[in-house]
Amino acid sequence: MKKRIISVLLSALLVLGTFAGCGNAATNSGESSTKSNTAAQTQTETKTETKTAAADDTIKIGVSIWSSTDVLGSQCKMIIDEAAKALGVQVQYVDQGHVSEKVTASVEQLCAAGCQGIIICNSSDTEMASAIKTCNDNGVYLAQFFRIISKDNSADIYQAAVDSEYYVGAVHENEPENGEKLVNILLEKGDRNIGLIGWEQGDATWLGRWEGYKAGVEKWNAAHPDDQAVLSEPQYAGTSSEGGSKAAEALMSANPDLDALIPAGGGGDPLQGAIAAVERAGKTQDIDIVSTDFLPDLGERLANGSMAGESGGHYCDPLFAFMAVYNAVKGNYKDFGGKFEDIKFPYLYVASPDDYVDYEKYFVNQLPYTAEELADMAKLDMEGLKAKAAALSIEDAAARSGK
Amino acid sequence: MKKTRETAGKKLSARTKGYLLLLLMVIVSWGIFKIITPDNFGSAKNMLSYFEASLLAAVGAVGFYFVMVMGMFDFSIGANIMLSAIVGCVFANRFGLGYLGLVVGAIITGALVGLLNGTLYVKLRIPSMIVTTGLALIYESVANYIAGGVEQTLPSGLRAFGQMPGNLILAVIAFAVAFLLLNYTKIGTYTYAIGSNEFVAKNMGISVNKYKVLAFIISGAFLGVMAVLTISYGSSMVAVTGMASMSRNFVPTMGCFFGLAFKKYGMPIPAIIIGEFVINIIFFGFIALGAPTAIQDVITGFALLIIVMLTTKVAKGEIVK
Amino acid sequence: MANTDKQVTKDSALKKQTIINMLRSALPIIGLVVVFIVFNTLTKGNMWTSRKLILNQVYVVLISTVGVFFIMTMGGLDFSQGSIMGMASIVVCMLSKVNIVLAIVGGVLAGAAIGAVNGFFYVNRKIKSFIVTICTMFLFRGFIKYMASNSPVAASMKVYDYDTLGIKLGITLAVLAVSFLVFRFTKFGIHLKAIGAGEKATKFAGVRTDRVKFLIYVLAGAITGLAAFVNIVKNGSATANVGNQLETQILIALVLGGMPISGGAKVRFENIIVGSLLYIVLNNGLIMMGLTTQAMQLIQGVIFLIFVALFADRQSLSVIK
Amino acid sequence: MSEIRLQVKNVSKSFGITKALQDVSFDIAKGEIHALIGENGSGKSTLTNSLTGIYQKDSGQFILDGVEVNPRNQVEANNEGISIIVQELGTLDGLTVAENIFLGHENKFVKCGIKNTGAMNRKATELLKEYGFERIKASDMIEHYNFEDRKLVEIVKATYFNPKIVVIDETTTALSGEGREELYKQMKRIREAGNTVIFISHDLPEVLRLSDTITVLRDGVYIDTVKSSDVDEDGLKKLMVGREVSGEYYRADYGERVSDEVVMRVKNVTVPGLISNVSFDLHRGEILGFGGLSESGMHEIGKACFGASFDREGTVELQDGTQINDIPTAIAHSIAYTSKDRDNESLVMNQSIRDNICLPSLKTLANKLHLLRDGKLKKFAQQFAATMSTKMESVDQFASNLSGGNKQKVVLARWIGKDSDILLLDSPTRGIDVKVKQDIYQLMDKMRKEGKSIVMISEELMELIGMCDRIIIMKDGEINGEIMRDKDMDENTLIAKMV
Repeated sequence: MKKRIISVLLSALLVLGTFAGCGNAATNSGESSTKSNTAAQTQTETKTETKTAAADDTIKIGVSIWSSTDVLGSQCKMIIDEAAKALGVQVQYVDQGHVSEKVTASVEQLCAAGCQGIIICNSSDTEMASAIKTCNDNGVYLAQFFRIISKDNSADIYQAAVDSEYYVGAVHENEPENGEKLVNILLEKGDRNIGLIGWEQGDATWLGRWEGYKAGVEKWNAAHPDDQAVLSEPQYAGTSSEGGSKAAEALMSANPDLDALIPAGGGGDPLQGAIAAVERAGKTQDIDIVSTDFLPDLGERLANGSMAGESGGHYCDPLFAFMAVYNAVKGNYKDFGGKFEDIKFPYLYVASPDDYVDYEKYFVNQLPYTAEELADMAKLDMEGLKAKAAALSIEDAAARSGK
Repeated sequence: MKKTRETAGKKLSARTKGYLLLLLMVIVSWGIFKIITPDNFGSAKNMLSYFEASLLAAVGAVGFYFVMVMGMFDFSIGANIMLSAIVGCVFANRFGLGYLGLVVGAIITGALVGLLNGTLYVKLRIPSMIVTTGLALIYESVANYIAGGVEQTLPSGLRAFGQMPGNLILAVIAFAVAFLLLNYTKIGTYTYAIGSNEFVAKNMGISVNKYKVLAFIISGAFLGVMAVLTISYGSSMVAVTGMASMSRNFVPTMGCFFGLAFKKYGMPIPAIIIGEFVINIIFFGFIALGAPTAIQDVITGFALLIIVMLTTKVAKGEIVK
Repeated sequence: MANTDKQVTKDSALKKQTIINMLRSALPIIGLVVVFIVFNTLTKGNMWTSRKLILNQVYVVLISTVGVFFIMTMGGLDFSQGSIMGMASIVVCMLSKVNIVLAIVGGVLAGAAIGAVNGFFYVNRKIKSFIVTICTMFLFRGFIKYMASNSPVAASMKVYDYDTLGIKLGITLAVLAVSFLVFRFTKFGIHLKAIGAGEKATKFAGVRTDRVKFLIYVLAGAITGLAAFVNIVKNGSATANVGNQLETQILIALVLGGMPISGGAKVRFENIIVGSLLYIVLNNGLIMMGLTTQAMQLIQGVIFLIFVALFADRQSLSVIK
Repeated sequence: MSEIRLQVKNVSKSFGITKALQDVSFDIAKGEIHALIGENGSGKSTLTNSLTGIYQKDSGQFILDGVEVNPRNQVEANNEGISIIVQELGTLDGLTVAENIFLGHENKFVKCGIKNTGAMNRKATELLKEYGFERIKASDMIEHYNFEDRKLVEIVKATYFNPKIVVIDETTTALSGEGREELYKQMKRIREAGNTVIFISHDLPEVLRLSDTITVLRDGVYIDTVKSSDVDEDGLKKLMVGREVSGEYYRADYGERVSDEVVMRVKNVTVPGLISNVSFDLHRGEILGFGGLSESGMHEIGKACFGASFDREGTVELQDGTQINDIPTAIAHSIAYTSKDRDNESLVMNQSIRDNICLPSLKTLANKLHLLRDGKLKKFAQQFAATMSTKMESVDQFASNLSGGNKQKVVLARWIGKDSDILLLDSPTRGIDVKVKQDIYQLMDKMRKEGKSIVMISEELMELIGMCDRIIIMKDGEINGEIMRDKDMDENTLIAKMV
């Protein structure tokens, strides 16, 4: 009995001790991080004064990503690691699986781990409110990739981002546009019965693409009242291939004259599964598939017609967020207060085997940027960076490696 | 002795009753959707594809049943499937062992995982639920190291087990083996004996621990087969981390609940197979209706709860944990 | 004969065991301190200096662990915690647009309601608690996905005003203090332990065991519902997988804290605090070490198993399932 | 003296503090039915369980036909030619009748790993036919048969391979007339085959009728072995109890008037399948005994009066008119109950003695704010553990570490602490050594004098006769007679009503 009370007290003490600690930490925010992080120090003491440049090797940049181990995730990791190597900075990954509480926690974990900059792929805008707060408190620069805070849907958070001294900006694709493009590829091919396969309910990217698909179909229907196209209710496949397979089969059996499938994404596996299902059903020729995840054997698939088109290459997206944050930490980019850097990232579209040959050459077999190019990229100013991002295309990559 | 004659009489039909019950479930679930959406649901061809889809989980469930009957649990199912599938794929692809590599690799891996689960559980004397939770973490990361963050894709040449008749053959073999083990070997007898009363079983000279480990190995091997079917069906497998593999646990577990519920009818394995089938009928039915996937989960979960409820009779004063 | 067998071993080793037990009850705390010190040295004090950030992650887990702690004390299990958190979060978000107080109440009620569902099937229908809660987990996850299909359920911006240390810490400490008082200094605690240690005898000692069991599930739901508020205050919206795998985190946390899975007399309130802290410290520590995801998870799994192997209380379990 | 089959040599076995067997030695001959008798806790079952490998003896030897045997489990025992039919259920759910019969002996049906179920079922069916149990189907799940038939299956399981020794441990009490005759037939058959039956029973007439030789144990000590032809029941009784029934042991007084004040009135209580239409009154300061065979339903009476039995019909009413329908009400109105199944129903095994004693009294121990203080609980527990002179290290010790007697003391301490006025004691001295028994008897006497009322349910006629003001005999779930306290009452009058 006695030892029990003692142990209770012990642990209670421990908690209170730490709580007390953070109690005073709360009073002057960031005090905690300053010790660990010279770069942020000057910042936190006098918020407005721009920070002194930090030596590269002391720079540590955190990456909060849904998963650094799945297909898309590991590609992102690949290119970021490449850049980090080129610039000689440390990178720290945290997988948060797009679970809100884990997303916000990941920011805290990365700040705690002493990162001076963080790039994040969040799952819902609202998480950014807490993320930005944490970063402000700890004087850590923050940029989004694959995501952007919606200006109209969550205006206040957008404002918070704008006002923040530390929120750098967002690199993002124009998902609706992307969706629309893909749908159009199908419509052009004469498909009218389109099955839709999503991966995660409510995922921001997915919602964006879905919007695009719908818009595309609506426009078409408006334009061709006599020749209507229908888009199915989305089936959700999760991120597993058999999920994709099952969803595809379900759609096919539910709608016998289905002639197109859009496995919207989810890291490539659902697409794989969907294709497998279509092959099983022997409908390879009847059903066109478009998607936003690239396949290892896309070339042959485009040739044999099991794939109608692809948009992708977006695994380079985090690279630009990374560069932006890196420069912010270096002190090259300044005065983010009242600014919102919006870096648009173009999708690469592959609709024919020849397109794919190049894509494979410059985006699969090698990274689109060499170490030197990455180093140079780091020297660009914000506008330059934006331009660079916007410029990225198969041709661009080809040209560069050509020279 | 009139009483016993009655009970004996009642029981004679027990097995048949079980089958009738299952058949009823199939017909009802089929009927409902057939009525609502006659045109795009429930044709013989559809039913077959529903059944195919249900095979995967059924195979895993049948194996997992051995563990469940003994009253133990396993949270590493998902991780096991993932790991086995990836290893199998690596054997088939990288080492170019083809089908042999795929099947053997997966099954061996599965069995090894089972062995590890079982041994740690028996040796450390920690509840299986806990051990397997911890091990699931480890399996996931191991799988990831093997896969190297790249999805393991099965070339279309090696996907015979993803479609008729390959998947059916493999599944049927698996079911047959399970049936054999359960009804025609000591293992089956002892599995039930241990599940029923460990102490009496001990006194009968059954080395309880040995058979517990064995159950885990069997379960693991079957999950290996499930892995083969899964990757052949979906054609690729990615090594997720952060307990994401847990999401694969539910469906086979559901099948097992069916099995346990119908144990008293003396026909668990058919119950598992048909149970998974019914679940799939409902699933596809809802898609035919165009209902959002989420609602399907709700219905499935609910249906399962009801079925378990109806098949467990409330014994007064019984202690349930 | 089970008991008598145990008795023999017990009595002979009684002396030794009392010491071991004393040690065991202290071990988690020692473990926590050690791990904490280790990481601090490894990260050159980084961990201590950023304790605020680390603690910011502990609240939700800490609060919701309390409920599960009660459930496990009486030998039950609850895997629906994640879904409870999810549903409650959604309710909180919706109501927060009306009025914050209402939101808090709503969240708590929503949690309690789901708890009641669990309790009903578990207590009245005598279905094993883990079967019930696995089903409800799936069921309500479906609801959550449905609610969040077209966009995350966003809360009003007002909630962010409550994202202050005072409130989060306040709620957490309040929950801890109250539950500690109740568990440690009222008959409630003794009843729970007794149910865990021997339900039948407890019933015969005049405890309305069924009522208690039901109420505990409701309570656990309610507590998690409260945690949902803290969660939303921080995240501002509920996405499709809000609260995903909370149950696993809780389980791991409690086990790390030295909680005997079978509940009973050997549980200690500090299991909650120590466990949750240990869990969070471990996570952050490993991240600070700059390890890759796979490596982190591998280490986590191993440490988890080691801790379990050390703490697991094997005496009070006649049969380990 | 025919030749020796089994020699028991200096066998000892103890469970923790209690010495269940102390240096027991005796011989058992071939081709005889050898009865083993003694009061509960005298070590009969412990001995046979050690012989058949269910327990491991601490020391001593069993020598079977001149060879020492030391089986580690029943299967090994079977291979030695020893089998047992246990008191409680020995068949396993989830298995078929055949599987149960051959559990542990599958190998003779296994060819290259495959078990030939067909052959097994055929063999089992043959056996069942042979025994005349055709109605039991070998391929059926055992759950589908009732206790009676499952016992018959056990008989087959234990005897089909005609073992040298068959132990039959208190099986008869569980069986109806028909089943019992069946068993007797088998026993005789075994004897004819020149093998030996070790027969444990409380039913002395049965013992005298069937057995050739009788060995008496008392409190784990060997007393004597006699030819059943040379003794009568009284003789056996004396050997079993070991002393003339004396004042110090049971209560001394006779002819005391019991007050007419009724504290509990039980009206037409029926529990389906167990007891039917039982009615009686319990008076202030009375010790009311219930006797009968263990399956007579008497054990349910305690539960019924305590509000613990399920779908009970009829009423249990207290003086003040309160109806007792659930346990909490019962306890609230100061009714106490100690179960025959002490380890499961009376004590929370893996819980401290402290909590076990305090459990029902927590309400009164709590202060105005419903808060409890450890110190207070501890003091409370220690106080009443002391009044019962419980042997223990501290009240923080787990109940599971105590000997049977001390467990019972803790249970009683709990109810004394609650200061209950009506005590329902089911087999209060079951498996308890003489010393503790005496304490308990004296305690009961003391309580009686304090005007508390006691219902004592027991299978031990001697203690009923010794302690009760009134004894009600149960038979087949119904009251079959009532006997008032009387100096020269002997158990024959009771037994007459019991069987």
